[in-house]
Amino acid sequence: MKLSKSKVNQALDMLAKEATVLVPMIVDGVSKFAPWGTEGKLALDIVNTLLPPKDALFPQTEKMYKYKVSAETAEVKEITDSDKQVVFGLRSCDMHSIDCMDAVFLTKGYVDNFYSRKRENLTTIAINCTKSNPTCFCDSMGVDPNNAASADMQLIDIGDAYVVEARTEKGKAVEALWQPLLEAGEGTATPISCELKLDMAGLPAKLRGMFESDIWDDGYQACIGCGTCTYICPTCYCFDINAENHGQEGVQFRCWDSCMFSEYTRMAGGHNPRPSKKERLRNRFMHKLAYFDERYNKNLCAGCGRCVVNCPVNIDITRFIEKVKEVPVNG
Amino acid sequence: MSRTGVFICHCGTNIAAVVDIAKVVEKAKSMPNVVYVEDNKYTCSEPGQQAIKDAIVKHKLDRIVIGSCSPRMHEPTFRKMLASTEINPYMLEIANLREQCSWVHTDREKATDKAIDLVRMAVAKVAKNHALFTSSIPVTKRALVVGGGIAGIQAALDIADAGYPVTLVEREPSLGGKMVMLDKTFPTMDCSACICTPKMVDAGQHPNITVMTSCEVEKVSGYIGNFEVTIRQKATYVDHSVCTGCGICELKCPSKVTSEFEQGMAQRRAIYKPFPQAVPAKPVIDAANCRKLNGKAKCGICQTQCPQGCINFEDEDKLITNTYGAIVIATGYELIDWKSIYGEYGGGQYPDVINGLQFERLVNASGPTEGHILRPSDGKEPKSVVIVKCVGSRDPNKGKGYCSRACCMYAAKHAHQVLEKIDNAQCYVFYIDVRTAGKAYEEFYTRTLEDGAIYVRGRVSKIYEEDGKLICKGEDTLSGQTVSVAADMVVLETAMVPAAGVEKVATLMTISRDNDNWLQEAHPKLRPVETHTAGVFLAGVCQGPKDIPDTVAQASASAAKVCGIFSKAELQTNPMISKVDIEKCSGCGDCAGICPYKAISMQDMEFIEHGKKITRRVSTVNSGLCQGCGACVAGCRPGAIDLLGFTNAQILEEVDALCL
Amino acid sequence: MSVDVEKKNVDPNWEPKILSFSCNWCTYAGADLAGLNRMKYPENVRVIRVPCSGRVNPQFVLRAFQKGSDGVLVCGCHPGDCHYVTGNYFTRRRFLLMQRFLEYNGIDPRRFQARWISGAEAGKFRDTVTKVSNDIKALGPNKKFQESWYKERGESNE
Amino acid sequence: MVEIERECSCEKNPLVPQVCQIVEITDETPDIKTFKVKTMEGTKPFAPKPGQLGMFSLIGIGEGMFSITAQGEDYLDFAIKKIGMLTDALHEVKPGKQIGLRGPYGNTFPTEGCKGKNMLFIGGGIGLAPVRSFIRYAFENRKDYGKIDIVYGSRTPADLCFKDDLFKNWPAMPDTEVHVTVDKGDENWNGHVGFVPAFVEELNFSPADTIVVLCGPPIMIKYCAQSLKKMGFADDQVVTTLEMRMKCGIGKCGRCNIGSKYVCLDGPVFTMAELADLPAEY
Amino acid sequence: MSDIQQELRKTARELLESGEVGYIIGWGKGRFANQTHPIFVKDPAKVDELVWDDYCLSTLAKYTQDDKYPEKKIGICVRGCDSRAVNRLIQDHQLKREDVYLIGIPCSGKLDPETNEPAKKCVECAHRNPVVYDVLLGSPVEEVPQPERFKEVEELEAMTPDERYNYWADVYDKCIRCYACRNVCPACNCRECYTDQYRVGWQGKQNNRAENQIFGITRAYHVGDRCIECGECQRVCPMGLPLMKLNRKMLKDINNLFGAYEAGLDTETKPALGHYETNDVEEFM
Repeated sequence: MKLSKSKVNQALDMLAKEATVLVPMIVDGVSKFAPWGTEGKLALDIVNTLLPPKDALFPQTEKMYKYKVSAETAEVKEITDSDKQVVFGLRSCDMHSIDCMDAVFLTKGYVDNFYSRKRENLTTIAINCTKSNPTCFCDSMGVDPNNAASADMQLIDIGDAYVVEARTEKGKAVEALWQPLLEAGEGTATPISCELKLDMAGLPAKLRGMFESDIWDDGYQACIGCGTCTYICPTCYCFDINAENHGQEGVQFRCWDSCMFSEYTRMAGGHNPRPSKKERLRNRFMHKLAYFDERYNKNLCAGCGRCVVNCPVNIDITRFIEKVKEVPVNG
Repeated sequence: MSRTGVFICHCGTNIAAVVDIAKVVEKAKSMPNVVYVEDNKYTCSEPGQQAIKDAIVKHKLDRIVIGSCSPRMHEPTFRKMLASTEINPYMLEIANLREQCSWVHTDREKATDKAIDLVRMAVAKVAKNHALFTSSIPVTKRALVVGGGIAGIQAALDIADAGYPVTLVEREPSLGGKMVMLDKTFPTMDCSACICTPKMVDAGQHPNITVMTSCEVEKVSGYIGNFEVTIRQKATYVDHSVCTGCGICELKCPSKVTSEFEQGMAQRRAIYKPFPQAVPAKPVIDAANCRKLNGKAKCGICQTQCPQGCINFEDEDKLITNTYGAIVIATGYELIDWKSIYGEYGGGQYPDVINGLQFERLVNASGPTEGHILRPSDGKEPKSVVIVKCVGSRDPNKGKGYCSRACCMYAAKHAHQVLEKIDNAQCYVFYIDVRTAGKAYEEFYTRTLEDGAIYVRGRVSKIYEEDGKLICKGEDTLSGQTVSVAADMVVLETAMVPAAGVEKVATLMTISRDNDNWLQEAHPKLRPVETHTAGVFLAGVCQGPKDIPDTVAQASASAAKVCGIFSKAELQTNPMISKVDIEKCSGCGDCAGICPYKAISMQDMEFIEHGKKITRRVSTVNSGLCQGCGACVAGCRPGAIDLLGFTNAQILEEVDALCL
Repeated sequence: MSVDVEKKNVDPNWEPKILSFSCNWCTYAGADLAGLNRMKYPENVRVIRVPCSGRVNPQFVLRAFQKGSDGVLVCGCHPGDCHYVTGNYFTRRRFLLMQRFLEYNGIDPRRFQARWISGAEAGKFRDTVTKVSNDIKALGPNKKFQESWYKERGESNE
Repeated sequence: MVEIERECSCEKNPLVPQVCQIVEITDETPDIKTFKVKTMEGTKPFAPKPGQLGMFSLIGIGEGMFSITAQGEDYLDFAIKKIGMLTDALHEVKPGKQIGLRGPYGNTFPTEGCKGKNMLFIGGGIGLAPVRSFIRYAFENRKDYGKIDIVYGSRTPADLCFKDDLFKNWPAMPDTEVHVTVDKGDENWNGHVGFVPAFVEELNFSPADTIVVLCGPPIMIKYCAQSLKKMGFADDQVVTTLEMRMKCGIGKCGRCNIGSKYVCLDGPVFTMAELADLPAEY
Repeated sequence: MSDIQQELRKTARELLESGEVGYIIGWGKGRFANQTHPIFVKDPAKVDELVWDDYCLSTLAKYTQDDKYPEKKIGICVRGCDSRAVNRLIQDHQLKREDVYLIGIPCSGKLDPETNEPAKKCVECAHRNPVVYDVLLGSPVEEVPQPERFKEVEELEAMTPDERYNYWADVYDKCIRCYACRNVCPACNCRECYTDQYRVGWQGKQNNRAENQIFGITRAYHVGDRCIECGECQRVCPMGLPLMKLNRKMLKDINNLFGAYEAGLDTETKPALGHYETNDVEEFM
């Protein structure tokens, strides 16, 4: 079935009746996934937004539980509200980020209830890419720009309309909702691939052995230790837990944290296992390209290029990958 | 997680009358970390304090909040009480429920809410208090007394008699101040010179007292126990160590100058002793009027005449610096310049309208008229004398608002002297009230009435000259008629005002002044001779108008305070001072630039960072010099330096607690 | 700087919460003296005692607005009269800048005041407090800078 | 040679604490206290295995991950040393205080893997707390294990914790020897004086068929490992626990990673062999 | 442009070979033509990585803070803004003049890599020639006066408090608290920032409007009297927040209240909040 582009607004309005619909928009000059209806320009044409859709599932500040304390007693009340959400206009790299976060928050011994509640209430509608930015390298990282396999529904851009491919119950439900708008018709999009090609073969294993290599001794100095790369990266999921205290009551919340901050691993008493920028940058690249792969056998880098574009001193993971390639194997 | 005890005071009815104590107690029970709340009729009383001590033991408390009067009043009291328990005296916060709540509000419900807020703020702050400990600093057992009047002399004598060295600094060439100018003193009418000059001589000769006349305090730094004071010895052009005080130079000196001591009613020479019984009894040269020194002529007669050769025209000011443990300020007073204010009394154009001190000189045996009351205009004996009281005092719009306390009595004394010295004289005293609040004062006043002084209840509205007589028009409010008296002479009992130049002394000693420029005592009732600067005390009229008995009492009181400090080998410093966390300090030096006491210095220290030995510049605080103002703490961006007792965390807690 | 238009719909029995930092040697003493003389002023001001007005970090003022107070008053000794000699010279500079900076960020100038009140000026303390309370009562509750916890008084906050 | 089981279970939301109560506080040493914790209903909050951790939360102040040193029918024991903001506040708390508790977290000591082996427990200072959970388990199933040696050292006699276990209960156990040393003795201390690593070498244990459980400050672990190597112990015979900054406790927040391992999930118990091939970043 | 680049490489090679300098901080190329970022050249053979082109935007002085106790001098390329940053660090006692060798390069302004128009911070730059250097490559360029230094600030001041509040509220809503503005700023040189001190509790870690406002205003107040107007905070901000409008407001007030002031031109002029005059403006009577 087919959804013509002229009817997209209507389709979004229908969706917006029962759920908040997050669409790529340019709001105040910043491209992000904003609820449909905020004034700003719908931006389905840009490749990917500055701020990824990860805060739909993993908000920058998430309240976990409220508490009341007295000299003796204590009371805790979990915050469980989470409403239905739809993310429309996902790219494959953003869908890859959701896959990675699913692996982290839903598997390995514990399920993070805050995340799982939001995940069940989320419907993902992906759109394939028709062009790529010079900094996109998702296909080198195992992500197919033309098709987000794990999305609930995949829209394929065939010029004036989208071919609707519902894959899961949620996708089918949306398709049913859109029934009046859909027309018959098929079509395929010309597959595209990224200009920037990286050879990732065997890299995770090689990198795991390179902890002591001198590749790390250069290239870290320019980093200013800010959180930009980690906060706009779709797959970064590190968080800190803290309390907002008001006398005898308050809220325990978790919020994004960045391994690039200097006090991220500083322990009470001052000992810091990663004291300088060299160790922190090494840890970030190793986590993206090696550690995560060892644990969840998936690349933690979706190849979206956001960090390459937005790093104020362009610390560039793609040029690092090329440098790793040049290192002789036993290096 | 600490265990805080809250004690709310009724203060009799001062707090309880307006604030609903029960509600405050109820609300306090639910405040964070509070495990015990009690209210008490008089917390500062002995049983009140004992109740707190018992509660500390019974409920294993480790922090105390007291809702009572202002901390400025009883914080020291409650800290002393805690010193005798196992809680550190600084684990205490006081909520000001009286001066800033019950006394200033009327709406019971709102005042109670405010009281609850104030207690909540104190509970929040005390949670972050730390135990603080005083450290000790050495004491220089030498006192400085500024001002050589009776107050300064008495204080110096008492301290010296206690065995401590004293430096007595006097601006004028001789000790004595205003008292030595007087003739008789009330109420005993004993001659002022007879009781003042012996004390001046004692001071002059006391082995422990160094008298420094014609000197002024130039610079003061340091703190209690270690004041660094620089004194400027003004050039006197006479070498007092050689001079025998023979007086030949005074006779021979050609230039005549009006004598300040004689209140302008007599002359003195350029080289002079202010008055015969001066201590030190040696002359000084008044450079402004000495023909040689002010360049008008080549004179120098005194130098040639002086048998000892002590005149030296090249003398210059000398600066002498010394350390002192305590300072007593006794800069005294002067009379208000009535001429520029009260045009209605002739504004100074009638020579026979004089002020109290001028009358004292007239009636004084060593005065310009050897004790005979003669009119300054024509030297005749005045038959009718009018005395006008409260000239400049109790007159907020033209003069001063306050009452100068002593003038009622010395006005009666003047009337008594007029009636006694001038046979069948007439003496009228215009008064608003007669305040005789002293021992044997009332009897003295009734005796003056019996002598025949006529007291007229009313202010003199105008004085003008009419055919040789000074007509004083006024109103007798008791009879309601206007009154006019023709007088030969009028004595105005003018208001006392602080001595000129007291601002400089106050700023040097960093003590503040009240609205009328009198020096500000720490507490009008409880600490009248202390100031807010530890180690600086006040004596006499510089603290406010008073008569000689009160002045001498204050002088001895301040001497006792000084001896209190000197009796201890070391002094305990204020523990609420700044402290640097050298881990957070980046050595930028902003705090050192801000500190008014130069208590912060930047020093290089050795550190191990990432296994490498480095030296890094950090800020260090000298616990003796730091007075705990906290200006550096607000200037330190990362909060590396913090003020114990008022740390950033404590104040943030207070702000948060207030806004809940 | 233009001034906020008065909010008409301020409900009459709303009581503003005003925080005042008072220096221990002058203004706090003046406030005590006002108490000694039984002067009367509105109940809205809560005083935090600090050793010197120089101790007041402008960040405390920001904190007060963030945590829900409707007005802030910083008081100290008259310049030249400071018990710690130069404390209030720094206070003056800091709050000359912070006052303008708060206005620049949208706080109505009347919500933040600084005053020099000496230990003897009990009357001036009462008048300042009365004027600030009335000004802010007219301005209505402050919503700017406030953490949402205080906007909705706790229950639902974003 | 020993595979460490990795399984954790927690039905409720693992990040939200359950309100429990500190029922009893015993002073072990001047800076170590043992907190006995029960649920509000007086039952055991959860059933941890030896070596597992619990996230102890002083609600409103902060949370910290502490090892569960002992457990009984209806209680859990936490031995906590006073070293930071949270522990300072904890040491001022009085019995009856309600706190938040969540867990159990982390893996366990290889209780199954060590069955039939001789056990050498080495503890230093507060390091005895995690080891004690395994020691108590071993004594409850005494027959499953061979000879048990316990070596424990602390700075001064006053700093020896669990004194009644060390000098009364454990020596009385069959085929068990307890060796206690202090860095610096005092007048009424007649036991051994010296550092733990040297003491272990002195006692000269045979590596045959023995598993070593070693916990203590990092320098003690480093030198003990060297002594054990000298005495012929293989790396995978020595098991230790690691001390890292932990926030979530369930292997999600990324805070406690050493290489790809999360100390709170894959640890805190590691064999020396595993530690060797982890990046030297702890 | 290229002859300065040659001279820069020549000077760099001489300095490295003579051993006078441990390493040189300059600019090097990224993957794309418009990507230039700071590089650290230690090996004389690699001096050709140093470039001088239209996209050398980052200031380099703050990197000295990562190597505070160098064995040898550190070579730094300094334009106008970098040299003021060096003065800033020296005056804050975070850097010793003798620890750095300054290669002065007059700069006529750089291009914004995304729009290829002159970068905002260069258009507003009042000191294109380095104010302090050991060697100067090329001849000084002519300075461009900046009469409208505070125009943007005045536009905001003309609004009513509510309008201004809403303007800044939108700005702070966008902030994601990545702290890039703090980490790049030469005036932000504390060892441990107040935001990292949870024990004291100045700043929460939450990302909501109130916390962002506190951070924004506190940082502007902290650096206000020492800001050298290099514009880096605004450039590095991923959300494009107008941070210079905050700093310039502080500088405007300092100019009006305490006399004309530009930070970092020398190491003597004291920052406004570090000292006082007894006859300062009196508004609190």
